[in-house]
Amino acid sequence: MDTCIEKIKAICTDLLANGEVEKVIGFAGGSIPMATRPIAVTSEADVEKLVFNAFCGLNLANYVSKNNLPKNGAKIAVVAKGCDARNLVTHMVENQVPREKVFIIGVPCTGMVDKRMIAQRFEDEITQCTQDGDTLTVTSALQQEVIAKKDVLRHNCQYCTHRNPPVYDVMSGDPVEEQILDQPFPDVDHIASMDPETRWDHFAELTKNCIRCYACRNACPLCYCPTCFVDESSPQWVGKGQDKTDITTFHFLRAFHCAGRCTDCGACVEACPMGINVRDFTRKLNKDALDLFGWEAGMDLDRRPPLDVYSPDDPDDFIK
Amino acid sequence: MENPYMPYPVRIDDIEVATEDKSLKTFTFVFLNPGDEEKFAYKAGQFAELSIPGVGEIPIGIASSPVEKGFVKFTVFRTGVVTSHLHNMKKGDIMGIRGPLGNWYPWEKLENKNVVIIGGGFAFTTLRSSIVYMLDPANRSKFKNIDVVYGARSPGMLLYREELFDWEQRDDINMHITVDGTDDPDWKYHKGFVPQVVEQHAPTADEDTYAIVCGPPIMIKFTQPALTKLGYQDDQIIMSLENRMKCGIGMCGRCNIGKELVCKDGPVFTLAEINQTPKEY
Amino acid sequence: MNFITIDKSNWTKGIEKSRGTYQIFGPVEDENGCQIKSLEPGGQPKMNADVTVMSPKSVLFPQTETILTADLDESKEDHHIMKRAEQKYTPRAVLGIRPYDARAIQLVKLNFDTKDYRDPYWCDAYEATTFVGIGQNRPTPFDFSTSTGCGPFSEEGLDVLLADLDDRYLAKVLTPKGEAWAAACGFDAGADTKESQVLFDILKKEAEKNISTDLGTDKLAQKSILDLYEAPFWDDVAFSCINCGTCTFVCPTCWCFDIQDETKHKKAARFRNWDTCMSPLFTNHASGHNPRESKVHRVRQRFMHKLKYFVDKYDQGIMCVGCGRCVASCPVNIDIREVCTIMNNYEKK
Amino acid sequence: MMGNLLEHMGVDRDRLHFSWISSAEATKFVDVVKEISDKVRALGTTKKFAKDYTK
Repeated sequence: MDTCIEKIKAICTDLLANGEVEKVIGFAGGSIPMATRPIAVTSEADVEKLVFNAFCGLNLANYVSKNNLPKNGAKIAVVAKGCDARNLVTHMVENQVPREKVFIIGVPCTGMVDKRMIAQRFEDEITQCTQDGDTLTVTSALQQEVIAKKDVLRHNCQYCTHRNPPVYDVMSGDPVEEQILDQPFPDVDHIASMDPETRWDHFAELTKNCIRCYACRNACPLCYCPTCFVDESSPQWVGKGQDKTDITTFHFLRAFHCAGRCTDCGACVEACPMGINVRDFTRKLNKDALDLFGWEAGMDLDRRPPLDVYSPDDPDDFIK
Repeated sequence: MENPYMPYPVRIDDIEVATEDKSLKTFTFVFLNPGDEEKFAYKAGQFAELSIPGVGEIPIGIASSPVEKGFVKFTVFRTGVVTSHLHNMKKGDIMGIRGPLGNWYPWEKLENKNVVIIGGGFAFTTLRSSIVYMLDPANRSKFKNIDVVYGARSPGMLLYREELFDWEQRDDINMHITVDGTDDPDWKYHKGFVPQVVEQHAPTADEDTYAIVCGPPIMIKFTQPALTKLGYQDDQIIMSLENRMKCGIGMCGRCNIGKELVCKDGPVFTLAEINQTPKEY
Repeated sequence: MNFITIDKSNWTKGIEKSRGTYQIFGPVEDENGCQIKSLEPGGQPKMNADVTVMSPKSVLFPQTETILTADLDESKEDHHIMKRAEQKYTPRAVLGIRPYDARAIQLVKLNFDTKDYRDPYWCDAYEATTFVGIGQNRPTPFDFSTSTGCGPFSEEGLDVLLADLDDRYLAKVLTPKGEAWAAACGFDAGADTKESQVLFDILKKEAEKNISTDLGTDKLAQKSILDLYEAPFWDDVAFSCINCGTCTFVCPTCWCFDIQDETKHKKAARFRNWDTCMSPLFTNHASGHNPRESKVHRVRQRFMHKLKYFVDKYDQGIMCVGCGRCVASCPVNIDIREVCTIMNNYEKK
Repeated sequence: MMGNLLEHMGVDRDRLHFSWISSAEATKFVDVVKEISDKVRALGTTKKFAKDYTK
């Protein structure tokens, strides 16, 4: 993965030089330790700004929508991990973006790291972080640690089974080996094993610090509705204050709107300033999509999503 | 200092459908507490928040005039949640009014001047307030010539029709009423858009003439060049702006154009002032 | 002005004693980082806490606050007449806040306490509150408060400034409110004024050395609003923005709010919530027209407000105290330090 | 899936009901509504997803 960046830069330079793409959406280095910043590169000179490392945790499919496609014949290129590519496919399956407008630069991904997990190992604020292959060297005023990337992988990356983009125009490296998991959803199973009251309390505790900044929604490539249900005033579906019922309603409905569409890319959790694992909601839906329909989102341009089509053998035991 | 979020309780005293398509209604309110009317002392050009408990508030220009006592009047276009609710309310219902808010047309500066009032559609409310104020016997002598250009889509969409036709009969005000179009063979007034009527009939500018403009963005856009052609300087063109507002007292932060808050520093600005700010309205 | 020595072994006892008079707020740590919270008896502020994710502005300006209520039951005498919601404004003390957060409250005061209007909710809470800050011997890497008119030992807006001297606090009591708080805690061991001030000066100098960011803001005031507004850099600044409200919600100086009504059965409540200029809804007209319809408009509004409109309007510097919270929390790493530098150095061609 | 998620969040499954009723099946509609209201009434008041205005 770490040699990918040179290949990515070479691909981008070519694409921009021959005019095949109008811009490349990728990651640039951040202004603080462990940060990256989505960037649109439009000139060959700016290609040097691109980086790819263990901190590219947002989903760049979020920067491609039907409103920002080039008007002429040109395309947009996107540097895409497995999950970014799956969300681009989801955009295409949902008729948001035509396949021919997007050039997918696939990146075989070995996972992104959880910054909070790293920060927790430190007494004070981190001042520097460098990555060398699978090892991170993290420094603060009081301590320095060398950390293996695999020990601080984000939860969604630990349980990722599609590290290689299923659809791409060019790959920037050799595919990595996909993980085979005995238990793909242990977190969901754990919550399911609780009694109903404990489950309710779990979700109440989970969302208690929510400030309704909507970073989870806005970081999500699935949330492209022109007016979100929380912003609708007529009818007003949900109150706008900090009442816990309104907060729960927001999280429940936001998650449900992602049913059968979520790729578990983790951008929502990455974006949350309050460290809320909102994936506790969406993971349940992902598990059901897999168990009930054998479906994983964004894998195939030609298959319709299960909640999009009726099939006589759809499970229907819930209808009474 | 009083709680600026606290509305004065009022009773709806009268509701009048103002236009033929019923999208506008004029509400007359009476203060429940007699002392509140005095506290609500306002000048033509100001606005207030109409406040319906449990529904919300909307900023609306005051259509009654400071010289009219015993009531306040607002003409409201049905568009959002609060205005729709208000349109369904009935005489006798209790609600609130918070204000008066914002600045007003610069009446001190306009003394001994010619005043040209230009309005379009349902943005005629504070202009009505201004005309009634200027025509009041106690005030008429403070102003020189008064011209009014007012246009609407059709005759039935003109606000305050009876008053308009009364003013038309007077010799101390020059009315130029216009409609975009009409089938009425008896229509005695102008046909055509406001900017054209301004260009043809409004007085040319001299240093003693000021124009007050209030209307939809498209009308404002085309009226400006017409006025410029007639010789008006940017500081002789006075405009009233609208933006989304909540508090009305300059605190909630959303209605700014540059560093000016439309609710508190405005809504009345000269074109010269607006030219110094980002046009975020 | 006087100095008091507080032995740390007496600290907890003093705080508990002050509960007779004060409701206590302070930083506490949970799995999501540090937050300023109301502390129940026995709960102690974590005085050496990391910078809190959210600022203490919520003590005076809760994210959701009921302002007015009304009864809609027409059989009642006063139906549909709004009344001020009942709140308690008994004394409260906020302990362990950072000096820049106290300056932030002074900047927010410019908005809520004006010559024309006084926001009674904010002002009443402000008057009831005593601010006990703690000097930062070791400012965080994100701290650029020395560039924003304060610093790690700034006194502005504080009633008491504490210096952490390992086994004890040296307290500089700055106001009568601060004196009352110290008395309520029973902290009365006076310290030599001259010596103490020297010590404070040394600590301040040492702490300020640790702040490496020197942000230029000197040229913002002389630029024209329209030049900055029309500058070509905004598209690049805004590209990565996802228009969440994080930066504005974590900001100690962002004061914008929304007013909403709700009803249940025959009761109506009007309350206000924090709002954010990042949301398209913030300026959307009922007609559907939106003067700030694109994210570039909204990102520009945020920075223009903080770094230009505020500067021009109040002549108190920028509307930023250099806490670095927005820098640390922004999901896409938009950095106000960079934007400020771009604006400060911008020359129209 | 919605039902499953609600149940996963700790909401009682008996409070959520799905039926397929044609606009012509008035009797079925009445029966179903009656059945659900009886069932929910038996479960008692819930505090989940219910706003508390007493504060």
